[in-house]
Amino acid sequence: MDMITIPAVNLTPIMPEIFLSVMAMALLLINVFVPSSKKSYLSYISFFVIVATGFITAAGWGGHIESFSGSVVQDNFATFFKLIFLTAAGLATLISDKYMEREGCNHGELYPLILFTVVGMMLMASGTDLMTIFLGLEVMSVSLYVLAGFDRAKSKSNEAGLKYFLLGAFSTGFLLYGMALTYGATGSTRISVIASKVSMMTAPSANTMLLAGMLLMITGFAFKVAAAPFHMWTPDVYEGAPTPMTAFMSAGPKAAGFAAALRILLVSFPSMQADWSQLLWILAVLTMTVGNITALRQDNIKRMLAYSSIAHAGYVLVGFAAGNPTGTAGILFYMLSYTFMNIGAFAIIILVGKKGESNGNVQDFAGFGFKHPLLAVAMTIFLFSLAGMPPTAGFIGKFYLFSGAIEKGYIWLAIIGVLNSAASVYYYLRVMVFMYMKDATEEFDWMQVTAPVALSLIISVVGSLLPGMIPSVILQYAQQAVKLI
Amino acid sequence: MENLNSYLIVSAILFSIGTIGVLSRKNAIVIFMCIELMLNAVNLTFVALSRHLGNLDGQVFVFFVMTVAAAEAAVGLALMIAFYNNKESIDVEDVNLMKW
Amino acid sequence: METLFFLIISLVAIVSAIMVISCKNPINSALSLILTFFCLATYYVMLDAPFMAAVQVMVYAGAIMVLIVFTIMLLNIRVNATQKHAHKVALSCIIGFATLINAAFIVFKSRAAVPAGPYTSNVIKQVGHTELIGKEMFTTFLLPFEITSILLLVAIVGAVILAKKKL
Amino acid sequence: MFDNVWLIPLFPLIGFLINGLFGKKIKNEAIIGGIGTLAIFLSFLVSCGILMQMIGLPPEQRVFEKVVFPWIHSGNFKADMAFLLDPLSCVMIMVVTGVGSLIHLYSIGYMHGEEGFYRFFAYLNLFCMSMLLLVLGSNMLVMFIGWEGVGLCSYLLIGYYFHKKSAGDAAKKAFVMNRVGDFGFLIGLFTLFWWFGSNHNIWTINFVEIKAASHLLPYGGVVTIATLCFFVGATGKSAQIPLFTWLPDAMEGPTPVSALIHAATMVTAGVYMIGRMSFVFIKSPETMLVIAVVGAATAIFAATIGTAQNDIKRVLAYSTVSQLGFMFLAMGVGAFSAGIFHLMTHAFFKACLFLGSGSVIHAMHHALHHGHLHDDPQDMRNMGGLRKALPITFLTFFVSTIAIAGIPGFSGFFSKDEILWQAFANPYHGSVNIVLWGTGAIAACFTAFYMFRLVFMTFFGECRINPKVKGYLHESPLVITIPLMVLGFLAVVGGYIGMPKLMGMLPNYFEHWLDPVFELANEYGSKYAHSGAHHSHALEWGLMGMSVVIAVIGITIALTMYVQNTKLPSAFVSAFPALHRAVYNKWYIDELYDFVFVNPCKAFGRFLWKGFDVLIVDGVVNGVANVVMGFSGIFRYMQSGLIYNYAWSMAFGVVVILGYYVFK
Amino acid sequence: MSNLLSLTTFLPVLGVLLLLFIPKDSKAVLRGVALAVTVVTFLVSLPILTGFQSNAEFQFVENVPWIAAGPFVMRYNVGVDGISLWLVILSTFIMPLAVLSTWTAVEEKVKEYMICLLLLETGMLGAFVSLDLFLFYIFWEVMLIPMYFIIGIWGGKNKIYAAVKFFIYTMVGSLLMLVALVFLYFKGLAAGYTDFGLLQFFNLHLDLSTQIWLFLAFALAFAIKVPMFPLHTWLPDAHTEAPTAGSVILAAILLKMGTYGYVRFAIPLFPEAAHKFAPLIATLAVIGVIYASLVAMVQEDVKKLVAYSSVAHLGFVMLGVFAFNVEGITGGMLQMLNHGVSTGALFLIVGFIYERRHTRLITDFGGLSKQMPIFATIFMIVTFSSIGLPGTNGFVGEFLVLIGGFGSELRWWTIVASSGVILSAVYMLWMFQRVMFGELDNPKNQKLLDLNAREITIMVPLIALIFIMGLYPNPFIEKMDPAIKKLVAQSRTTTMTANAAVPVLPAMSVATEMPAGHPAVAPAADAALPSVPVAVNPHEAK
Repeated sequence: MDMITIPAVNLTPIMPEIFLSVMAMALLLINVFVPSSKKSYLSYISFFVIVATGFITAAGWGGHIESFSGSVVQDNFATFFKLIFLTAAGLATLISDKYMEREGCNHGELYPLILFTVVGMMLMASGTDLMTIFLGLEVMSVSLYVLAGFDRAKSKSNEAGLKYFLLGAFSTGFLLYGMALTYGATGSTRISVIASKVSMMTAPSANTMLLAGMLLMITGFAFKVAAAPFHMWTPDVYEGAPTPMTAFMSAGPKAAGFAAALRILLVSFPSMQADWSQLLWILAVLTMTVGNITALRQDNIKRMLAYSSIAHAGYVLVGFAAGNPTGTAGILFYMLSYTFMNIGAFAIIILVGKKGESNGNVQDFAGFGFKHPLLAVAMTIFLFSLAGMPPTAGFIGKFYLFSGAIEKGYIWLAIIGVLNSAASVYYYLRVMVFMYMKDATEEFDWMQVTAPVALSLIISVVGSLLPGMIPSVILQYAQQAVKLI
Repeated sequence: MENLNSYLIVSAILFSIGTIGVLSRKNAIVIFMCIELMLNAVNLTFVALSRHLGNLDGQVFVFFVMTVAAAEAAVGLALMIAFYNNKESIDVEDVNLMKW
Repeated sequence: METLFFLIISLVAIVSAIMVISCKNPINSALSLILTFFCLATYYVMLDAPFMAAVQVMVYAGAIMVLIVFTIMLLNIRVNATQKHAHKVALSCIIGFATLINAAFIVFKSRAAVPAGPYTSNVIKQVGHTELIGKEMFTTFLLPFEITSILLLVAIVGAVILAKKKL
Repeated sequence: MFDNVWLIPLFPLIGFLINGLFGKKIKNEAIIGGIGTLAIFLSFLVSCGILMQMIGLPPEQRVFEKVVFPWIHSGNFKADMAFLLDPLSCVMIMVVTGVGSLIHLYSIGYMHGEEGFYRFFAYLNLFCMSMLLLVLGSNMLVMFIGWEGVGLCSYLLIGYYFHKKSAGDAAKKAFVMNRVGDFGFLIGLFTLFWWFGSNHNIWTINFVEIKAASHLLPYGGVVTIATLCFFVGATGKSAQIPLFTWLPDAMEGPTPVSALIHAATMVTAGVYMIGRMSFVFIKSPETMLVIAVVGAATAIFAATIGTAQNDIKRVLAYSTVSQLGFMFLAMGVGAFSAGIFHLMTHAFFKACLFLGSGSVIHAMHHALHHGHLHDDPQDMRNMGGLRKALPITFLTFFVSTIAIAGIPGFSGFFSKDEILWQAFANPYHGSVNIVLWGTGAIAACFTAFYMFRLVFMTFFGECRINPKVKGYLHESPLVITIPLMVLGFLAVVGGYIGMPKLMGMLPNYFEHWLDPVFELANEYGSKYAHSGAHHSHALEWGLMGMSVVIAVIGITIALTMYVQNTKLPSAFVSAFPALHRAVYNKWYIDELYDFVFVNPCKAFGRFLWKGFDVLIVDGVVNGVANVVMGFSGIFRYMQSGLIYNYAWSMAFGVVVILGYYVFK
Repeated sequence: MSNLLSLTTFLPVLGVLLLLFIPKDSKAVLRGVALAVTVVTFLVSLPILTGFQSNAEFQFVENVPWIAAGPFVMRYNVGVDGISLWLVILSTFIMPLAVLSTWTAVEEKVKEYMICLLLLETGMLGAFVSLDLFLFYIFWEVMLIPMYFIIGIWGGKNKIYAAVKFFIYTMVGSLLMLVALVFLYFKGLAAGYTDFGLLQFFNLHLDLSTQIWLFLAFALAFAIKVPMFPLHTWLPDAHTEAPTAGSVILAAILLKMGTYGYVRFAIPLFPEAAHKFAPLIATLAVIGVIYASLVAMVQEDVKKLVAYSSVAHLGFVMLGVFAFNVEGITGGMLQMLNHGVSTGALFLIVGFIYERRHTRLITDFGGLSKQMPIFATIFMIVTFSSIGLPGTNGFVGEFLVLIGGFGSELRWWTIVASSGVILSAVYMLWMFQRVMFGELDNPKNQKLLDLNAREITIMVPLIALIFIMGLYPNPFIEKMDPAIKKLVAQSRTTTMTANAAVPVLPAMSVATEMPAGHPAVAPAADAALPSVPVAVNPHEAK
């Protein structure tokens, strides 16, 4: 019997993952020695870890290194997405600390779990093997199940975790089935191999196994990005999960889902674009419409933002359906700006909320605008960015997404998109109506803005505004990132 | 050896049964078991295909799926216990605080 | 002979699977599921994957199911006496059968890739299944294998966080 | 002198600005009135100078255009702020500034003690300026500024007693009716402009240029359309059927206003405009006929109403409408200079009449005020026998009445008779002429009747004013009576410059004067004039005599009814109650308009607002929102919170997607 | 100065930065600074006017790269021509008055209020000077935000409904325009254009069906903003609820965005489609004129009445613009300015009495002339300007619109629209009568104070403009004339080519191609056309 020689592998592509994992484990250990009143330190540490990882990740810009015999790759696409994940995680870390303390569940394990989630997401973005992607997705999901149910003393959080878990596992079944069929049709789980096999087929769409495999994978990712009709978990889970985690979940995993789906579909199935474009076209319309329309009547602001995040998945799907460089670069840009604006908005919600998330309705924002003008202005910026008003990043993002569709010739999709976007304005405006145009019913009692929260807000504001005014740099990076695909 | 399709059909049947279970049962643990059934159906597909194709990727995948199943079981059951601690039930109809 | 065996195993697997979803008592469901798992293990053996069969029995029937049964016992869930919603079952069955029809159609219409891999039945028998799997896992699929470790770690931490009595 | 023509409207403008901006601070009535009067008097002097200069020129050189500054130049359209001096505008500026000066002077006395004294003079000056712009404008647009400007001033002055609702209503009515006319004017302008422009590449609205190009105009056709539109404008401004109802209401304004605007000047703008564009109008026989018919009809129609009114100013107002009808009749039969001539004489005697009535009212008001009585000082039923108390007023009033009634030797006779004769004799309308003439003659009869009725009721008989205050009736001060005397004098002698050739005593200076203006029109007219339209002198004499007889008949009836047998009127009323009611209520024209236009418009507006705007348009908008919201509700309740429902939705999605693609 | 336009546009933003550092309790300082900023902006904008050469070129152009990513290249490309020049000046001119107008009416949240006003100014100016389609769109949308807050925060009773309606209504249209804009860009890209620069797109020859779709999208956005019937219902609400300054700006400037959009974008970009839709748009415009007038007539609320009168006035503008001749478009442009001055002034006036009486119901007033003579005089002048009395600004625009419309294919529409002249007199005078005339019988009205110095200061420039533009409009016309001629040429050349297959009557070329004809050259023209029947008029011929 031969010895199995483990091949020499280039670890560079997964340096961020390795670093993060190691630091996460270290944090787990440190956690043991940190008294429960000092758990803030863990958040600081993990923030610095994330920043450091960001530098490590960014250092890999421009390279294209495959490793682990093609299981993973370091390319601009992955790097861009990794930075998005890190942004989401970093901002989430900053806003977690005080919130968790207020809600009485500041367990130190939170931060390692966030970091592990990021590891999972990174693997999804950089994985070039269905197995890597699947496992990355599972690392992310399992962590998220825990994070959603993190505030275990609270029923809502439990429910969120349980719901997310059961439905997530259910969707995993479909995803896996899809991967299995794809494997069967092409004989490999390597994306590049699948790509070459598919490209050799004369009529890949006629190969039912391949087609079904692709479709099932799409549905699996559609669940992760909360696309209709796989979106129904979203509002409940977002509402129940601890707010910082909601913020994180709304930005990071969604981006990861898109990253993986983009890579699989664009690299492996370019010749079947007619099929998946059509499907995504429909999903985009459904998702946008359902998300926006349902959001109109929500009073709970977390739930409203959950529906809004469904709608945003729909917008991104518009760019995805286009599948051209404009649209896909738009996705990258949009996910980044969405991270800023959405987490920023959640940060404000945290500040306005009271213990036990009791102050989470739109009505509770009454009078906020003039009591705390700076915070309100920040919220206004986030909301306008979400609504896609110039000169915010949200506008440029949507512009590129819809432009991609227009370039592709999907005019009607773009029109439905903009109409949706117009409808969405209503519920964003509604928050502003309460903030500025109604008087406070009671004395405002709000959480102190600590330095980390302030930092997160500043970052979010800058991140929501600046790319809207001078988007060139980020857009060019996004363009480069999607070039490989 | 039976031909590939027989296995795939069995696996499809099992998958469908799992789906029905997920949709129709109310006990969260049973639902989870049904999901496990679905995963196993997929595993069967993987192994059958792997055998058919003559490469072991599928089987390795199955191995990982099992790991995932284990991990999910751990977390999922923990979630159910946490839920049970609050609600004294693991009936999914009691998972109803958040709706609309 | 082999066909007959296959049919019998299939019958058992399917019937036990149906039991899983139809038994009122979760324990019965769990036991039926274990039976299904064993049937699958049998299939794996029939498919020249003895290692997979072993892992199936150990991990699934052994570890996971034990965990599940243990939880069922721990929570001591009373059997829910309320009526099942007939329409709910009916709807689920419709979807289930639709899934099945889809899947069956896919299977019958599909063309799996042409067998091109090196691992024919003979090779497996010569080299040994376990070794081949091991080789694949530690060379080609080294990264996924490593990821599982993180996955399991996360699961452990998560389970602890969620279920431990006092943190 | 010609170059200084811009001074003519400038002086009143300055007067307006001074009084308008600083009048309130000045307070001193003498200064305010002085400034106002002086402003228009200076214009009068300049006008006189211009007239002198123009008389000195040979007839064919009596055209002068002065561009003050470019106004609107856009694309092909070009309108300058420019003035045109020709015999016609000379006549008009003389009338406007002359009569205007007198009325300003009169106003100083009449408006004494009124709260908005300065306002009144400011408006009056503004009016004069507008009117002068109207008559001096060398293109249609400058004319139109004046045209609307006088409308504005009319509005302001009618609404002078703005606290009275009736004044406000009357003012608004006057303006809106004028606007209806303006609408026609504009359309006419557009038609001419674009016809010339697009067919002959002559892009102009300048009278001189149009005149020069008028040979290109066809007979009838587009010209009919354009001229009819212009005529609609004229009916609005000059209170002809169907837009005459505002003028009687306009008597809500102070009496000098009625004299100046609603008798002497503004209301004649329509006549002037037709005269100014006679060379266009004459090219459309149809329009000419319409004008003549409308003029005749208005003349008789208003005259009938005038017979039954008791308000002294209202009688005069209907008389004005009727006289304007005569002028239009003149224009319609191609007797342009006769029409203008009547315009001028009418300005004299009607201004005098109005001012005289003002003087009466002034005295009445004064007296009633002393007695703290609230009787209507304008109701003739409260008057009677005033000739003793107001001798000068009576004298001038009486002279003017004779003039308007058409008694030979007075100005009205010359002008009106000329019109009637030409209506009969002019060759354009064939057999319709006799009808026109007949109508005019009957209207003249009515005129004589109601005017003398007015005189008799006011100045003769016994004094019906409350005896308590009889002693307080006094003649007005000099500042009021001087204008009366001057105008009365003019009412007597003003006609001699236009004495018919027939009488042979004097040449018809007036017609000769205007000849250069109307020459071309007459030339065009001769193209379609009916041949053999030469009538004998005997016929002319006969008709002249007949019109005198008619006037005398009218006077006699009035004399019988209101002096000799004062029971007759009430007997007449009780004999024909319906007729009287109809006449007294102005044939219910106002009510008809309310019923046909005003109320439906309001109702329709209300329907559009409440019914269409709010219910349908906004309803659709809000409806879309509500539908979306409704869907929101549905989608929301699909979110049941139950895991198996969610899973079902997912599985359903998978099945549908797979099914669609697999079985496709 | 080469960056004069940028300076003008962004000065208010600098002002905002300044305001941020002023404590919110020192209201007088805040107001003063805001006023100073707007005045300075106005002064800075004056050199644009004085330095403007009367030609058809864009001037004061600044063109620097801004965004370049993927297929898109956007540039910061600004400039003015005769069409936008006056609107820029109008905006900077109105703003100080708007700031002054709510000097005392807005007592709360002064700082935020002023910030909103200044941001709004930047948005408006930016939209007027943008020569890059994308940049235009950005400014176009940015404008909404401060206006939304102005209505929503400082508005009346029903402010929220009005604000949200305003925002979403406008948004729907403009987003569709965005789609069209991107589509257009890709068309341009295919034709070898490299950026969003507006001017190059004028040369893009699109096929008719594409033009129609694009035109519809643009037209919808602009029609909502104008607003044209039946998309007008947001306007009465927004106007009624907005504070005075909001109404003034909305009426005076914001609505002009719509008509400006047609003139600058929709027509020259899609001339053939514009021609095709001219009858439809003219119909809507005319319906708007009549309809809004009738509805205005029966309004009970002064402000709503003025709002509906806005709809009517802008109907005239649209009619003029779609006459496609120099007169009509000049009239439309002038009417835009006039409407800005007159209706702005009307809203100020309504604001004055609202501030005193806190009601706008016509029935609550009556006889104010007695108590407030200065106010009455000013009100009357403005009323007549709004009616379009010759000698005031309102006339010139309206007249040119009508004469232009009459000479175009829209003759019958014009005739119908002309009756709006009558209706405007009816509703304005009736309102004026009910408010100002009559007995001063309401005791609350008997103590009203006449306008104070501040209010007179606000009105004097407007009154002056009313007369200047009415009596001497030529300087205004001269500046815009070359640009309008160019626009007419742009909208015509393609039509001519489109109609090239159809034999053209000889008279047509005379009618359409001759430059400003002078009577002096007329005889030659007649000689060529001896006794041509009436139907030679090309417009009649159709």
